[in-house]
Order: sequence, then structure tokens, then C-alpha cells
Amino acid sequence: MASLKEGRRVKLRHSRSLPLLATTGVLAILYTSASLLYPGFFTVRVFLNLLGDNAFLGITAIGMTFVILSGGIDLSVGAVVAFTGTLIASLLTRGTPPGWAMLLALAIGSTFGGAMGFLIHRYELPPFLVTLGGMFFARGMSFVVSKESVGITHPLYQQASDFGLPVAGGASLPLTGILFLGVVALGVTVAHGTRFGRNLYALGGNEASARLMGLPVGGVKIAAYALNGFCSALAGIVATLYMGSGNPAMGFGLELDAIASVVIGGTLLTGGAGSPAGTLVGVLIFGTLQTALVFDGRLNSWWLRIAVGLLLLLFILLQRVLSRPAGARHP
Amino acid sequence: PAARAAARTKPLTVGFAQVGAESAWRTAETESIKGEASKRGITLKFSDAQGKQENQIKAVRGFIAQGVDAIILAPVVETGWEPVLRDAKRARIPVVLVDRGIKVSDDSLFATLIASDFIAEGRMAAEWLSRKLNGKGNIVELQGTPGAAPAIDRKKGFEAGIASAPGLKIIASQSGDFRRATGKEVMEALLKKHGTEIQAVYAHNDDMAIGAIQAIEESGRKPGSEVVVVSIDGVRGAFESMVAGKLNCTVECNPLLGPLAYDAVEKAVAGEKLPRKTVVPDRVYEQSTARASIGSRQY
Amino acid sequence: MKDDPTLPRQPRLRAWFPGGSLLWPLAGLGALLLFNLVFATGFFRLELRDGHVYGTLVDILNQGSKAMLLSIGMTLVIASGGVDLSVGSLMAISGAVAATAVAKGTVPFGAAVGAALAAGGFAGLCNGFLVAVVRIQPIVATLILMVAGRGIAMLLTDGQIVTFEHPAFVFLGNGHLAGLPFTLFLVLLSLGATALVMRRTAAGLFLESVGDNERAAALCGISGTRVKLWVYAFSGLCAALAGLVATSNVKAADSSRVGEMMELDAIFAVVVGGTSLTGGRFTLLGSLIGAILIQTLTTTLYNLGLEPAIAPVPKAIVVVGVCLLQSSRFRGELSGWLRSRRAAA
Amino acid sequence: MSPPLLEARGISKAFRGAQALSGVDLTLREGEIHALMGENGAGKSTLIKVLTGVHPPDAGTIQWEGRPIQPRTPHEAEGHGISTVYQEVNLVPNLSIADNLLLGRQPTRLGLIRGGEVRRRASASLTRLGLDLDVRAPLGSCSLAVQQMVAIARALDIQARLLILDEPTSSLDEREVATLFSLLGRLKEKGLAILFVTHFLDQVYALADRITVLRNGARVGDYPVAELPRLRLIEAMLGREFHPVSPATDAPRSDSPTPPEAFTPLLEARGLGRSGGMNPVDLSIHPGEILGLSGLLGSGRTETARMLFGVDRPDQGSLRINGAEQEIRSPREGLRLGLAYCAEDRKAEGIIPNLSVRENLILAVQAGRGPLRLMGRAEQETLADHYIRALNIRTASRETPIRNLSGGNQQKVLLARWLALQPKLILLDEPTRGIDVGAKAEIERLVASLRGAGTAVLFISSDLEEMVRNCQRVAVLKDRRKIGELAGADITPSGIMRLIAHHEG
Ligand SMILES: Nc1ncnc2c1ncn2[C@@H]1O[C@H](COP(=O)(O)OP(=O)(O)OP(=O)(O)O)[C@@H](O)[C@H]1O
Ligand SMILES: Nc1ncnc2c1ncn2[C@@H]1O[C@H](COP(=O)(O)OP(=O)(O)OP(=O)(O)O)[C@@H](O)[C@H]1O
Ligand SMILES: [Mg+2]
Ligand SMILES: [Mg+2]
Repeated sequence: MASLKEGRRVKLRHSRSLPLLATTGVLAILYTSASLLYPGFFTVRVFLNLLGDNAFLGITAIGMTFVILSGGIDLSVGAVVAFTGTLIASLLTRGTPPGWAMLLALAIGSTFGGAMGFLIHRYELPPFLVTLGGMFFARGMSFVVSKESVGITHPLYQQASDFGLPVAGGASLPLTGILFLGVVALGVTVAHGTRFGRNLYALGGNEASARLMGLPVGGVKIAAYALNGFCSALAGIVATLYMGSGNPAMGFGLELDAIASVVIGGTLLTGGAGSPAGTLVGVLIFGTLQTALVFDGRLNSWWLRIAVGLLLLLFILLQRVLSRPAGARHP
Repeated sequence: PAARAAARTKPLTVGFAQVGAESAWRTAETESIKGEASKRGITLKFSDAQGKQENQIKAVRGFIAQGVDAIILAPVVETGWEPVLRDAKRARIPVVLVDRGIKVSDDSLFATLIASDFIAEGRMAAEWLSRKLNGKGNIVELQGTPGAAPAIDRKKGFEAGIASAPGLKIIASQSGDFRRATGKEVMEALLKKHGTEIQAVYAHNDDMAIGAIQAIEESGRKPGSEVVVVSIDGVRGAFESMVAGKLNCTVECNPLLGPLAYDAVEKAVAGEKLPRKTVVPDRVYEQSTARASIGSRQY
Repeated sequence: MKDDPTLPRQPRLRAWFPGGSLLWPLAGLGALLLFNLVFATGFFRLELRDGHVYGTLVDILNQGSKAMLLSIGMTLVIASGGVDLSVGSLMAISGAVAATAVAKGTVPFGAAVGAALAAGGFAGLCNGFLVAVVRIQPIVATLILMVAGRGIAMLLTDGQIVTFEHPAFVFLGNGHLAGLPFTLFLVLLSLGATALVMRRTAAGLFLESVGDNERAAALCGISGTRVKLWVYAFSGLCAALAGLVATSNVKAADSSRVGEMMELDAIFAVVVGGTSLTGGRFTLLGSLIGAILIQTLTTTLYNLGLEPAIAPVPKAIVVVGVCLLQSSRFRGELSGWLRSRRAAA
Repeated sequence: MSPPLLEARGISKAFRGAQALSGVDLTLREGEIHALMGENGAGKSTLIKVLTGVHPPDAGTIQWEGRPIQPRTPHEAEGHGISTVYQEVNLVPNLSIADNLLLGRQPTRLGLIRGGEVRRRASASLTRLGLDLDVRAPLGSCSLAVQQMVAIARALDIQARLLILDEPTSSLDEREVATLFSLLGRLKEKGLAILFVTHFLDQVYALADRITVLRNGARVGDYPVAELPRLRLIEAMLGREFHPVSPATDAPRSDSPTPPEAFTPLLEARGLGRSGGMNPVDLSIHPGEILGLSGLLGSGRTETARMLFGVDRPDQGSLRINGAEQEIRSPREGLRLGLAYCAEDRKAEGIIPNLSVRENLILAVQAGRGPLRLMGRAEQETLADHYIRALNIRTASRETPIRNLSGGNQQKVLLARWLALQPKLILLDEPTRGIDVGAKAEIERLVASLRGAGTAVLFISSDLEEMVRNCQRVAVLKDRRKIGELAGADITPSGIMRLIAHHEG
């Protein structure tokens, strides 16, 4: 019979934080080994770089987390990052004030995501295909905007990209890193602290149930894609800050890195379980691997892809093991 | 410089942010820089960006965090380097650019640029072609990756070069992305469209030219005689094609930048002032000289 | 959801668009060809040169052969209710295996090809294991090899572009037989063999049953696990073959680029060809037409002088349009709209 | 008299092919507990879903306090004050109990959920139902009973005027049911209207004020509880006159004798069971015998059949086929031993919707031959045509996709699929469910002829008359346990029902 004890015992076994713990463990192991192997790795600066260098990946991955939590997937993010970045850069060269250019980019990104969400929801099309179309479209459009990388010379931009929050030992957290952490904090709040976030988990957990529970399923789904589009556009802005330019060829394959980070961060690809906080850890794992490779300086860079593939496999298998006993049979 | 290097207690550590391994030319450059480092006892940190600027920037920032003595950067595109180079400058790490230039508002962001003059290469190809065709003919141009500096400059130089010969006309110009496969596909389409009008092909690199040669052969025409093919880079494959009589001419773009790069690095580390740009001299190879020099080619 | 009884039925449009019909891909192909007939001079010109049939149409078939080969395997995977994202990376692996073996010069050509095909088949089997036995969603299971596969290929070639001049290997992607590109025969042979196996044994029936209703098939004694293992392994094999062709085409194994984005072309070919992404009934011929359609689109864009970089835009529009046409709800709204237009007129 | 709270008139609803509701009326009043009764598939859940905006009705009107309403989503229905617990426990297992309880209506401050408040409110609502749980635990880790209680608590959490509970008690134990009922009693006092569905007659008589009975998608009637004794209720549900005192009026059963016990049974199960599924049962079936499996909804008939065929693997007991000990671990093994199983859920486990009638029909035979030895096209067509004629399957052609056939004809194709195997034992789980009278008769004739050919049949049906007409022996199940067996002349609807009604679980 249901009792206090039942709730407690079960909580230990199927603790939802277990995947997050596992991911954090992997990060700790990776970081420690890299620190032991490579002198100069264990510094504040390297850690802050991790946040700054992976900011646009991280922000895309947070957006992707929402879509994946809702039970979908979005392959268009890398192309949207490139499109918005190129758009902003070329608008700036034409004298548009940075604020307006960014607002326009954010609006376009959200609308584009929302439109894909609409097609997916209303016509019950596979998210995978619709967003694939979106990826082709956005990538092509960024080359329509400009065939080559556009430099940004706006003085405000220079100041912004040089800005850093001093932390310790002369190291400072760049603006891109600050934005990333801000998005993570916001993402965690939205996912865990708002009705929309909870609805998202419900939708990803069981769409039919969510509908019968009277939740606005369509709205939530479309909003998840729109939010992801917004994050991609924001990542595009961060990319222009990071590089001081807008490059239509950038972010090629970024969607895969983002999905990999989300999965490594413990979010279930079937939707309904996971957290943006895990995604932060996933992105840090990704970044640590990449930085360690640079520090080593001898290994072929393609080891990164293999390592990411293996980590993906590891975490997916882990998820299977963890989720199997929890999935009580439902009639 | 060798004496100074020996005088240092610690060998130099240099980071090299390479674009990737997309062509034979690129791997020759990598090998040159790697080989020269071990010859000089320099610790080289090598990073392959898989063709992505964002990866290159991350690599450079990694080098800075690691505290290398100098950085060699082969920039994948011209713009977008200011923030990271300002970082390097703040950390007082000299950056030596190789093989293509960048656009920055502040020239002190890098120590020097060691590169071929892409415009001159294009012009040399044009001049050679103009002589070969006696100043008259229809040319198809296979451009490099859109937006890449060599593509822009090789186009610019070539156009300037044929300007003096009004009989030479570029009847089609499309991007083959510096790749064999794309070069071949694009050439196939152009051959269908223009057929026998085409008298010459100008490719921005050898790989595309080799792809185009295959396409021309498949169309039943003879590359090297019926269709004149000229390209840039001078990799081994190009020499082999010239020996086989299929490629007419290649303008060498020397990838063996290792020695020059480390000379510059050592000077920069020692605080010497370097010229803004060191132009690597390039020369034209044609079929008549190819057989003689193919044996001595290192790449 | 394909059987949701609450959806309204649209008898009129449905009659024109039965699932699996070749009508729509053929109509699309026809429209494209018509466009070229009007706007592209010489598109349909065929001539004999050096004993080879020569012309844009032959090019389309030749260049499209990789997508066609991939789409054969992809059709079966999609019919089983899955999808294989790893084929592009597997192409790179197979090309790398064959080219490094051939370039060494010590390995006989047959062994090199065998090794490449075996590598593809084995990788496909790994995908199949993850999907069928571990029961990971196909998109995710094949994502792993999509990410890691290209890295493995790069390691095999040590980050270099491996070139070769082996005559037999070069023939594979460039040779001619009876005046036509050899790849064409390769495609027809693979397609014919696959179709034969699918329709002359019960394999096709079993595959369609599993893809359409796995539980019902299981009660009939058909093992979905076994079917899926085979199908993914086969897709890996097709990818390996396509990789050999792509590598041979340019006489070089370019691990970082070969097969890039090809998985998408293959999936599109299958979907455009009329095989539903939800699995079940499949049409190999439709996928073939889909692949030709996509290659024709690409070639048309080349012909128009459109930058390859911008080419994805029209592709995206075609693909999403075709997907929308396959949604019964969209068809309903469309026919309602058409009716109201007609009523207004 | 005050106007009814909710008044539905002439509600009709058809799903592709099947008429689930035809012109149903329902009237609910404040302060009234109303039971909705009917057999499996009678349309109870569909009616509830139409009332609450899950399915749009094909016809009919809904009046709420005298005004017409047309809710399009459960959300809109909640807006009117209709709170529903659907039959499928419709919650999200990966979220915590508290989240599930208050999903979509969490108290917020500045857009942020007030976590403490959520937990407090969740605990409070559960305490009202006599539950003391850690509301932070994920719901999926709780037992089905707890999940059902949480679903009920969720429904009670809003200030509803009408509470609808579709089989709320199916997985609750007695104490939980008692708690729930006393709560429902209190709510009724407060003037709430309550509509509930259950298959437990005792519960209906303990709680309900009025009963609406549905049969085959139509309303049989609306009765005050006091005017409808149990047996009359069962009659209404089953749709036949039912006089427990005079067995003579029971349908005459087939008089063929049961095969002598001396023969080795074709199938003999001893203590076969599956923890979490079915308690150990003993069963034996002889060649040429039709054994019926009878019981109420959820009594474990399907579970038993699945266990015998190897779909769900039994974990206790033993099974003999033709006297030899066997273990059936998968349908393939079952098929190899000469068993065939026609599943209850035609759509999920029967038809391959997009394949043709011919392909559906030959599938099992072909699977038995393996993938390499494809039956010749002519052989396939002969087989298909034979069964299309023999079973009078109405189809445009043998190449029509089976999804275009009516339910009854789909069922006949499925039967043909299994008959074509010429099995030694065929397990028929509700072969006549949802099909019309004519088709029913044809299937019954078919079953009888099977028997004549020496095939053993395990026959499951909710239609008691059908059991009586067809079976030589009937094993009766209750609460996933075999409670008895009837043979020969003892097989009467009343006999079966008495066994079920009077057996103390
Ligand atoms: N979504 C649906 N699609 C197709 N048919 C349906 C659907 N929902 C219900 N039906 C059919 O409608 C009929 C009535 O089903 P309903 O669920 O209302 O029965 P019920 O009285 O609730 O039965 P139970 O006691 O088993 O819950 C059944 O024949 C069922 O198969
Ligand atoms: N493992 C399980 N966990 C939870 N519920 C289960 C499980 N197995 C079966 N049930 C439920 O218990 C009931 C018993 O199932 P079963 O299908 O055997 O009954 P039945 O007598 O065949 O009834 P009917 O066919 O009339 O629905 C069903 O309502 C089913 O949904
Ligand atoms: Mg029901
Ligand atoms: Mg049953």
C-alpha cells in the first residue's frame, strides 16, 4: 500500500538527478586527467575560456534542450546561427544601429523556429524532416545575405567583445561567457520554475496524457521551437561578438554538437526528462575535450569526433539502463 | 637565429592553428611546418580546425591560455580575427600569419604575414594563358570557396591579367569550392552548356583543375590540347597531370612555409621588428619543365 | 498517428495521392524537365563521343548514382520504421578503407573492395544492434556513427587525402560500359538485386509487416529484431558501395568531405519517392525517381549558374512542400481552399 | 425541479468504420452520483470524451446549466467546471507527484512557480484522500493505485461542479475504495454532480443514485438505483432477458459430448502464472474441444491466452503439449508447436493496415516457411480466394489494403490468417467483438466446423450467450484467478454469472 516509505525508497532508486551526477562525474574525471596531463590546464583562465569559447554552442544547446524536452528535435540551429550572425554583420556595415540589428535577428530567429513548430504540430510532420528543411533554407539564406564573412567594425562591438568581468589572477570572464551563464540561469528557471517549463516536461513525458490533462499542448510545442529559434539567434549574436564578424559558413554541424551536448548532459532524447543545468555540464565536457586536444597539440583533431561519439553511446546506454526499471507498465 | 635559439634555456613552444586537411596543398603546408619544428627542436602544438573558423579561434585562445611563445595562424577567412588577436596581443604572444592575409583595423595585431601574392598568381596565370592562346579565346573559371581570400584575389588578379587582351573572354565563372568532386561536377555542367566554345579552363587550385580534366576527358575532348587548362598551387598531382599532357600550366603557390615561418617566429620572439608581409616567390611551371622538376618536388 | 480515425478524409485529393504512388515524384521530375526544356538549351542533347553517350541527362544519372545507391538501403531502413543518419560517414569510412588499401599497392583490388564493403556492413550492423536489440531510437542510434564515423575515416587516412591511380578502382566510378557510365549499371544491378530479394522472397513482406505493425508481425512469428538487424546492415553496405563510387569518381579518398550531407539527400529521395517516414509500404522505384529528382534539381541549379551555396534554399522548399502534401490534414485544408476558390469563381 | 446541470442529447460519434455512440442522451443533476454502466466497448469512455472535448461529436448537443456548450479541449471543459479522470491513468510518469497534481495550475508569483506552496497544496489534497506520500517522488515510481489516487486528487483539486471518473477504482484496494467513496459522499453533500464508470456492481449499489446503461453505443435507459436490481442491470447491459430462477429459458447449448478424459489433452497447463500478470491457473484442452474462458473485464482472460502463446512469458508452472513438457518463450515457438493466437486488439496486434487482404492473410503461413521460400503468387491467390469465399469476406478485391475493410471483415481476414496455418489449437480472444450479427454467426459456424475437424479452440468472449452456444467447457476467471469450471449442461449465462457473483475473492 502507498505509504511514506514507498515514496522515499523509490526516490533513491530512480533519482532523477542520477544522470546529472554521472555527467558531472565524467566532467570531473576528464578535467582532472587533463589537468594532470597538461601543465597550465588547471587555471582559472582555461576554465573561463571554456565558458567564453563555447558560449554560442552552449546557448544553442540550451535552446535545443527545450525542444528535446518537448520530445522533438531541431536540426536547423547551426544554420540559423550563421544566418543571424551574417545578417547582423551586414546590417551593421550598412549603418544599422547594433541594437536594432540584434532585435531584428532575435525576432527572425523566434519566428522561424515558431513557424517550424507550427508545421510540426499542425500537420503532424516529423520534426526531423521539417527542421532539416529549415536547416537547408537558413544556410542557403545566409549565403544570400553575404557570400563571404563580413567584418564588424562598429566601435560598440569592439568594446563589447573586449569586455570581461575580472575574476581572479588577471583572468576575466568575457561577455560571451556572461551571456552563456545568463542563458543557463534563465533556462534552468524557465524549465523548473515556470508553468511553461513544467508543461514542456509533461508534453515530452506523454503527449496524450498532457492533452487529457488539459494542457495547451500545441502552444507549448510551438513555443518550444520558437524559444529554440530565439536561442539560436542569440547564439548568432554571441558568435558575432566572439569573432567580430558574421560568417555564413559558420556553425556547420553545430546542431550535432548541440544535440550531443544535450544528450551527454543527461537529457533523454525521447523527451520529458533532463535539465538545462545538465546541458551546461555537457557543453563543458565537449569544451574540455576540445581544449585538451589543443593543449596536447599532437593528436589528430578528429579524435574529438570519435570521443564525442563514444560519450554519446555511453550516455545513451546509461539512460537506457536507468530508465528501464522506472518505466512501470501502463495499460 | 640558430645561435639565439640555442642560447635559450628552454626550447620554444609554438602553436599552429591550421585550417584543416582539405587539399594536398594544405597537407604539404602542415608537413612543412611540423617537419621544420622538429628540425629546429621547437615544441609544436598543432590544431586542425576541420575547416571551421570557430575552431581556429578556440585553438588560438587555447594556445594563449597555455602560454605558448608564439602562434602561427593560417586563417580560414579574412575577417573575424580581431577579438582573439587582441587577446594574443594583451598576452604579448606574437602571431605569425601564413598563407593568407586578414582584414584588421589595427596592423599591430599580428607580427607578419608570410604568403604568396594571390593577385600576382592570378595575373601570372592570365599572362601565361594569354600567350598560349595568342590573346584570343573563351575561358571558363572555376573559383575557390566563396569568400576565401585566395578565391577573391586569384579572380581579381586573373581579371586584371586578361584585361590587356580583349580577345580573351570569361564566359562562365562558378565556384568549385576548391574541391575535386565539385570541380568535376561544375565542369560537367559547364561543358554541357557551352560545349566546344570553351577553349581554356582557369581553376583557382589544382584539385579543381584535376576534377575538371576528368570532366573534359569524359566529354570526349582532350584536356591539354583541345582545352587548355591552367591552375594554381603546383601540387604533385598537378605535375603528374602535366607530365601526362593533360594540364598545361600551374602557377606554384609554395606551401613549404615552415622555414620562413619559424625564422619570423624566432625574430618576433626576440623582439625584432618584422616587415608587414613577406611574399613567397612563386613561379610558373609548364609541361616542358614539369618532367624535369617532378623528381625534386617535395609535395 | 497515420491511422487516427478522427482525421477527416479527403476522398478527392486522396484519389490523386495514394500512399506509395509514383505519380507525385514523377510529376515533380516532369515539371523540372519541362522547365529545363524551356529555359536550358542543350539540356536534352545526347551525342556519341568516343563511343560514350554524352549529355546532361547522362551526367544526372552518373552524379546521382551515389544518392541512388544510398536511397536503396535507406528505403528499406525507412520501411522498417527507422532512419539511418550515418550513411554519409560510412561512405567516408569505406572510401578510406579502399583507398588506403589500394594505395599501398600490396592488397589485391578485390580484397580492398571486400574490406570496404565489410566495414560498411559491419558499421551498419552496429547501428542495427543499437536500434533492434538495445532499442534506441533510430535517429539517435545512427547519430553516434554519424558523428564518430567521419573521425574514424580521418584516422584511417591520417588526415590526408589519399590519391590512387588503380585502373580497376578508377573504372568503378568513371568507367563506361556499352557507352554508358558504369555507375549506372552498378545502380541498376543493386536495385535489381534488392528488388528481386525483396519481391521474390518473403523479405519484403516481412519488412513491410514489421514497419507497419511490429506487434502484429511478432504474433505472426516474424522477428522485428532480426529484420532490423539485416536492414541496417544492408544500408551500411549500400553506403559503402556509394562511398567506393564517390571515392573512385575523384580518384581520391577525401575523408573530410566525401558523403557530406548525403544522408539528407538519401532521406529526401526516399520521402519524395513516396515511402512514408512512418514505415511500412515501400517503393524502391519511387526512391530511385526521388534521387533522380534531387540530382536533376541540383544540376538545374548548376546550369542556372546559381551558387552551390544557395542551392539548399530551393531544395528545402521542395522537400517541405512534398512533406506537406503527404500530410492528410494539409491536403484537407488545401482541397477545402481549392473548393472555396472554385465556388467563388 | 431545477434544470439539470448537464444535459446531453442525441450524441453520436463514429470512428473510422465503427459507430461508437449513436444518439445517446445523458442527464446529470447537482448533488447526484450517477453511474454509467455498460459492457466493454459499449461507448462509456467515448461518451465521456465527447462531453469533455477530447473528441468532437458527430451529432448532438450539450447543455450546461441550460446553455449550450461545445468544449473543444479538456482545458475548455475544465473552464466550465467539468473535471475528469480518464480511464487510462493520464498523468506524466517522469514528473513528481506534486507536479502532476497541479500541472497547468500551479500557484505562481511573478510568473515563477512557488515550489513550497505547490508541495503544501499537493500534500493537502492527498491527505484528504488519506494518503501520506513524499510529493517530490516521481510519479512513475509509484504503484498504479497511487497513480490513480493522484489522478483523482488532481481532478478534485479544482473547484469543479461536475466530477467525472472513468473506472477510478480498477486498481484500488478496498480501503482505498472506501476512502474514495466517503470523499465522493462528502462532495455530493456539497452539491457536486459526479459521473462515474465502474464494472464493480457492489460499488454501484453502494454509491450511485442513478444509473445510465449503454449497450453497443446506444442508451438502454436511465434508472434510479432503487428501481434496478442487480440482475435487471446485468440484463440491460447484456441485452437479453435473464431469469436466474428458470434456467430453462437459457439458450440451448450444443449437446455434443466432451471428449473422454482418457485422451491426452492437447494442451495442459499446471499452475501456469506470471507474477504481476496472472495468478497460477490449471487448464486443459482436448483435440476437437472448445474451451471457453469467461470472466468480467480485467479478469485475466487475455493475460492467460497471451501466456499460453508465449507473448508474455510465464514465470511459474508447467505446460504440456500433446503430453510433452514444453516451454513457449515467444510467439514463434508457440506457432511451431501448432498454436495460433488471434489477438483481442485487432488494430494494435492484428492487422497490418497498409498491406493487402491477401498479404495479411498469408502472413502467418509465410512466416512459418521462413523468408526464403516465398509462396508462389498463384498459391497465395488461391489461398486468399479460398478464404475470402469460405468466410464470405466482403472486400473490393484481394489486393485492397485491409484498413479499408470494415471491422468485421478485418476480423474474418485475421481468422483466415490463423486458420490457414491449420493449427492444432487456436486461441480466439474476443473474435466477435465489434462485429455485426451476421458476421458473428459466420464466425461461430466457423468455430464449430473447426471443432469438427479436430482442432482445439480456446474461446474468449464477453458475450455469455455466445459462450454458451459454442463451448463444451467454460473456465471462469475472476481477478486474474481461475475460480471454477463449468461443463455440459451447467453452462448457462446464469451459471457463469452466479459463479462470478458469489465467489468470494
Ligand atoms: N480513438 C479511437 N479510435 C477508434 N475507435 C475507437 C477509439 N476510441 C474508442 N473506439 C471504439 O469505440 C467503441 C467504444 O469504446 P469505449 O472506449 O467508449 O468503450 P467503453 O465503454 O469505455 O469500454 P471499456 O469498458 O472497455 O472501457 C469501441 O469499439 C472502441 O474500439
Ligand atoms: N502488468 C500490468 N500492469 C497493469 N495493468 C495490467 C497489467 N496487465 C494487465 N493489466 C490490466 O489488467 C486487466 C487484466 O487484463 P486482461 O486483458 O487479461 O483482462 P480480460 O479479462 O481479457 O479483459 P478484457 O479482454 O475484457 O479487457 C486489464 O484491464 C489490463 O489493462
Ligand atoms: Mg472505457
Ligand atoms: Mg481481454
